[in-house]
Amino acid sequence: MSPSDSAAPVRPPAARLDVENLSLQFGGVKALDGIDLHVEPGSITALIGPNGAGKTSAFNAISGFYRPKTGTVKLDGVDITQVPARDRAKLGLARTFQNIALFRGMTVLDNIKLGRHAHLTSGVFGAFLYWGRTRREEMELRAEIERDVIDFLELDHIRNVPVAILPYGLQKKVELARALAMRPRILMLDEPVAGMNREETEDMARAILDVRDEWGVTVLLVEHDMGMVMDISDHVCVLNFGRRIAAGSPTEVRNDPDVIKAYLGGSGDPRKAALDGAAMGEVA
Amino acid sequence: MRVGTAKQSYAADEGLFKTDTQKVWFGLLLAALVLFPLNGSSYWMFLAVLVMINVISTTGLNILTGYTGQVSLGHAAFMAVGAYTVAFFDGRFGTPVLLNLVLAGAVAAGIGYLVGLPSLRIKGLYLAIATLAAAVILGFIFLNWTPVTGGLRGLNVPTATIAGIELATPDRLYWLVMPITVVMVLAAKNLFRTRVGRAFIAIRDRDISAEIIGISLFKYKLMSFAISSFYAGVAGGLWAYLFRVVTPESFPALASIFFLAAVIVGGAGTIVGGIFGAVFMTLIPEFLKLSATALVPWFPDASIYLAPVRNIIFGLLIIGFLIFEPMGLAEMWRRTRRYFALWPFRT
Amino acid sequence: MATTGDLILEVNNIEVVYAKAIQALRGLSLAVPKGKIVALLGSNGAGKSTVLKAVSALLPMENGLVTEGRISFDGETVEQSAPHKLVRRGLFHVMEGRRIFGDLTVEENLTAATYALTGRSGITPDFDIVYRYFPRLAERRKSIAGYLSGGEQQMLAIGRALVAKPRVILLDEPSLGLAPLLVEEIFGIIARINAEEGVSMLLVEQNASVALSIAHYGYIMETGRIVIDGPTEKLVADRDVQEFYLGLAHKSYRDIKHYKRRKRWLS
Amino acid sequence: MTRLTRRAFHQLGLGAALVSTASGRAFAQAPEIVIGAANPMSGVFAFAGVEGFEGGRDHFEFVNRAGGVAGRRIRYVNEDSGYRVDNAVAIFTRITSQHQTPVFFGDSTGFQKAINPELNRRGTTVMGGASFASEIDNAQAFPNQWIPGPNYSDQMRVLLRYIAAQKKGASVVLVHSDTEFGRDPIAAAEAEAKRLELNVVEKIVTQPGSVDVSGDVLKIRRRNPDYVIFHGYVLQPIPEFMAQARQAGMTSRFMGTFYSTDTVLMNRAGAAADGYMGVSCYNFDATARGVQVEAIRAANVGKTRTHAYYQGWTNAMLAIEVLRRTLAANEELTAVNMMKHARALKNYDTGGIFGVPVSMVNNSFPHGRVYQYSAADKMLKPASDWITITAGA
Amino acid sequence: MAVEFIDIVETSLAGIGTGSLMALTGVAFVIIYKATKVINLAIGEMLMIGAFVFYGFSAGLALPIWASVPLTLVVAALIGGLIERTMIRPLLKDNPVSVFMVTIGLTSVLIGVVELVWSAEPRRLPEFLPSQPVLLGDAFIPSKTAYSFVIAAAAMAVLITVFAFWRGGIALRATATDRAAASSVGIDVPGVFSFSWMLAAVVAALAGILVGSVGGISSAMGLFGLSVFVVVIVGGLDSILGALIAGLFIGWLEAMVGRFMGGEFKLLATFTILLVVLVVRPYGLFGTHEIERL
Repeated sequence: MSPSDSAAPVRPPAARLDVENLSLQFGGVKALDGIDLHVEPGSITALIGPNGAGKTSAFNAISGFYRPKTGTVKLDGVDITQVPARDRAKLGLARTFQNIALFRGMTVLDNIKLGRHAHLTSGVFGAFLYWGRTRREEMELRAEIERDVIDFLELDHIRNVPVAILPYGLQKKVELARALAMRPRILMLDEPVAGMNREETEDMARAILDVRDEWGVTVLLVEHDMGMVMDISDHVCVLNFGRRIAAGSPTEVRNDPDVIKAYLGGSGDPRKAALDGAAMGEVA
Repeated sequence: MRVGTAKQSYAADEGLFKTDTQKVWFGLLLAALVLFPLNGSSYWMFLAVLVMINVISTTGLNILTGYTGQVSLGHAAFMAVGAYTVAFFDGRFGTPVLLNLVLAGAVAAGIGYLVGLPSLRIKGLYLAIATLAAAVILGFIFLNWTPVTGGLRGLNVPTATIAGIELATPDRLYWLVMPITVVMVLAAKNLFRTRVGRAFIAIRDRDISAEIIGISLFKYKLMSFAISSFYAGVAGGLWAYLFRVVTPESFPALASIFFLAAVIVGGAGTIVGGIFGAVFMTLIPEFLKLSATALVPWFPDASIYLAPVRNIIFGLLIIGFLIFEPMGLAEMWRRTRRYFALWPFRT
Repeated sequence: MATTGDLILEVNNIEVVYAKAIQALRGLSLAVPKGKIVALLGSNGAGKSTVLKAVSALLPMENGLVTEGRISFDGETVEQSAPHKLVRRGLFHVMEGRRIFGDLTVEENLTAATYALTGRSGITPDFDIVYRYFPRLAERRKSIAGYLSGGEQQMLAIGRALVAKPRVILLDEPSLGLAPLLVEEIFGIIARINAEEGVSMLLVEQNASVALSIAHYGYIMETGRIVIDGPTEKLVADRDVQEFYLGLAHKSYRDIKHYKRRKRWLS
Repeated sequence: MTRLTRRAFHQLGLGAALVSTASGRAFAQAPEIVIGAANPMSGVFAFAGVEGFEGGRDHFEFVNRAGGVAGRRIRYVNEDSGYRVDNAVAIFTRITSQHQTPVFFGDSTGFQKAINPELNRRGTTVMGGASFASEIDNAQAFPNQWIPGPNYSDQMRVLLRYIAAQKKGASVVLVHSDTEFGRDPIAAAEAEAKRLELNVVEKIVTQPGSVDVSGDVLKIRRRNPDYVIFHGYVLQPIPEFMAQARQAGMTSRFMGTFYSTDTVLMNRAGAAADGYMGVSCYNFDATARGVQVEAIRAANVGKTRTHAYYQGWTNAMLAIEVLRRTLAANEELTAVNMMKHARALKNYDTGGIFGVPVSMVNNSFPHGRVYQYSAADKMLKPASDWITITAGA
Repeated sequence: MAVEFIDIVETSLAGIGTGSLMALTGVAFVIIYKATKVINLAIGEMLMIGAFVFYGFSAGLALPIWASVPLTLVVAALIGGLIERTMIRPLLKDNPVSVFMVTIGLTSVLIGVVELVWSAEPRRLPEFLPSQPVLLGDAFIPSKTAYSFVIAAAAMAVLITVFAFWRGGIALRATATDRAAASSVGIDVPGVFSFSWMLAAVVAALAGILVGSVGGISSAMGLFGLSVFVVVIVGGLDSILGALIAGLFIGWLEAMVGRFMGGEFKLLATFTILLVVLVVRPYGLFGTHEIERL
């Protein structure tokens, strides 16, 4: 028997996310300043912006790690702003991290299993005995993960390897796998291709598209790689200095003058400007 | 790399022992445990019982510190709670031994749960110090709650009696302690095959992302404290049956450090490491003492001068392991096994 | 590009491994000629900062190790050197994220940098040069550095380098988190320092356009190795560079083909 | 580099293991009598443990030189307990499992209480010990143990009776440590003081390991009691306490029980300890006569020995006496037989160790005498006659 | 029993005297923590070994005080450097719990060394402080308490002045803030580590001499470190000012509790305070609150 011969994965419906007027402060410094963001069910939406623009802060506020100063986060129209981070997982909100947040001491398989933690029910006494319901539950979990996640993302050859010794690209993929094991309705990916070469990036881009298509999940991602973002997203939102400066289809955003300015800085030549300034300084 | 033992089902891959070799080894170990009393020396039996009590307690601390990443400097105080519980119930009401041991674990677990509460706000070494403070406060209670704890005089513990058989000597107590130890160690091993154990490790490795994937830090940190204290409580209860007297001075602060050292020397975060650590740390002072005795014919005062040397060696062992073998004896054992697995073809 | 004698810094085919397991650089080489600014560009996580840490010997502090290759500063190898000794020899690393001492005042930060002058006779600490390039720091010399704005902190980080009178400065992402105008100002000053003080620079940047605007020569790296290099003019004209690093069009990721899935067995 | 040092580290471990396994060989079994002991050779009580061990050792050498007991030599097997109960239990178990051990010397109240059920169960070993705990002085609960002197409560009674004889209605402060040892005789002392119409004006409890006494001196300075009695210390804070009390203008006399009165330590303290009074059952009088005291002097030329040494010697002497009487009666060396002879010790002449003939009452020998330390002569000088505590008197 | 005002004053002064020694030892602890982020559980034993070394010079070799004290401090510095070099530095990159455990092992080693060389017997240091009691108005202060307070206060004043004005103080603070950045500006970070351990050992040894002169010395005197531990947690692990204030406070508290409730409540009181502070302000009263970020 082959592990992948079973029924199709359980597919919860894709979720809609609405963020309104989100603000966040760190000791007086405004990290986010009234962000609006609307993510359609089943879309791939990208959040982009230069370093320090507030993308990750927005992510953390949406996933419940930071408590926003103002604003609301709604999942399918339900206000979840006050819901603690760990309970958002149960609602179908899964995410990955910019600096990989896997459990380094555990194997790939255990990491992925952990994604399903909130959906399991067995308690501590069952765990000691490893009998009856606990045993059944663990077996089902294993079968399901093998079928839906490990096969899907082609991680079978490394399932028993401790994550700490995997290369960066694979770690990113394991983190995606863990997020998928959470049976997400909306998947939030924080810089999924950072540090990857072209080939690895292609692989990940493909995986993200497949996840959306086959799992029917809404995807929200933060990414630096403009090329990839513009290619695979349906909708792009641009942040700069904690504010939203543009939103729309990739083509619209690409041609937005504010976006070009934010990314490319001024149009002048700093060296020339500086040397001129110096010369003027000497005169003055 | 081991040449593949291909498995036919996930159940086999999720098994307690993943290979036949492991099963054989476990069988041999059980046989050794059953046959051990044939050695006939009550001294060795005493040591064996003490070692196994320490194995239970160290495994408990390993669950908390090695697997969940919460350092505790108060572990011995939970053992004391267990010991007092047994002394109180057996001495006062004459309740059955196994019930007393379960009560010992349960009371210790309850108190462990309370002591774990600060872990929700404080972390790492600050938490370690909070547990130290808790241990000091528990010590004060042992000393002053005279109606229950017997105050400074402590409590005497009746002989453990099961089905009319008095387990008065280590030789007999062995048959109570050994099965309990085996069961509790296997239970701990099972724990880490399930979601509960995985949640513990997740909290150790990265508590923030554990929270994000839906693990309640509140619930699992406290659960880890409670389980760890349960083990300590049962170990303390058995300790009470072995020594038959419990006083406020039975479990000094130093004993907590002993268990922490056992976890580290054995290898934190592996069940086998906890066992190695407990065995090693319990036997090392005995071996050193034997060494000192052996030197007496040449140095009549050896026992005087080697006493401080024992302290020094004890400390150097902790330091040495941390510097040179931070993964502990468990890692040395793994290397040895790998070496012999490949033996004729060395790499 | 230049003969060895003209090179202040030479990185030859190095490999870097973190935590004994994760390979970060694979056979990377680059060179910095005396008196020039060399830009090292690449995406997040490509290993740019690792190159700088390898050069300044700060890698071991992050559990990294140069396993292969050779790095020489002014003709002498740096691998066995302690980082503070390198600084005292004139190689100064302005680290990513500025890394100023937040509890210390501006002046104390500069004083800390005078340790770079230890063992170099005849050089007296000169804070005025810092205040000349960054007059704003002069006004705030008694302020606690942690309360400075991001731009001022970056100025202070570069100011510390000035106090150290280095022969080469490694600059890691000086534009990080700064407003475009400020980026321009700071890069302008960097260019001035290079021109007036004759300090060579190895500049790591994500913001390719601003980096290439002041650099003389550029390298572009991906996952631990150099993929393209050349004088700035050549790079800016390069189609690939335009495509990938300056944000212009390229082949779509949507068109990547699926690999066929196989059935798999437990191992 | 790391690999090399790691190897060295492993070799170190291997070496230690080899040394260990080479040891533990039992020596040829002669018709010896083995007497076991757990003494604290390290830790806070090492000062007493080492002395106690040497006292026992010297006595057995003395006996062996004279041909042993009924022709059988004594073999004394001692191990360091570190003053820890579990260590001591392990030592007891090992020594008794390797040798037939009719007599074993315990190191502490904790251990002697812990091992008591086992002693009673076995009925093969009797125990003398370093503990003077009042609780152990109970022939019903501790039928197989003896105390080589008066228990702590009786020591207090000796001091209080001396005080009552010196000054009627004197005011007394009790200072004791917060340990089982320290709290042992306090209730009995208060009762005795009441009976003697002495006035206990303050009780001070100190933390074990606490070294700063200035607060405690302040506490009693204004009361300026006639007597201050220390109990439960290994001397450490006492000279300092006295020095500070003198500076503070107090005129009290300072006293202490057995372990709080140690000649060697007081010699080290010097002038600060001058005038300190302590109770002891042993005869430190340099002119004392008797076989045993003379043997002690012969074994320790030029050395000053302490209470603990005398206690070790006395335990050994009592053990030998009990063994001799049991063997002489041609009885088996069981606990019952041995204790029968022990309890038969009435008006026993201790060869000068005690100044008076002693009798075993319950498990102890309730005789004592107050000594005063003279810093000039570096010795304890008798300050009272021998006082015997009899029930109710 | 009526509590007299003078009683409270005297007890407070005595407590502050002891507290100054806790504060001094706390400062030694903080110096190590600031520079190397190591929680040194062996601080009490470092104090002990300092006291014994002083005993060795002053009583063993019968050297005069003016020679014994500097010699002790020099030896203490060497010991501190040796500990840092051989036991701490190899582990600095590892997780802080390992280093913490090393200091526990160190505790055992130091006690063993002292017992090996000097045996476990308690001893008294030669008298070197004036024995005239000090009277503050009506309040009586034991002479050793008074003089050790003065010496401890002077030592702390010197330390604080040095850290404020000497360039090395800046190096230490810079290293404390950011090791890599300190290294990058040319500060010899390993050198700073060694120096901080040596300095801490010197300060601890000075405290040891004072503590020993008040209450005698023994291999168990490291227990003093337990109270110091409470002091630094309450004050904040990285705050010298915190150690100062918390030291005086804990010393005062212990004295008051000992005087008016009984000695058995001292540890209970301090550890309860410790627990409360840990839960309410986990980083101590004056410690730096490190913001945790993703």
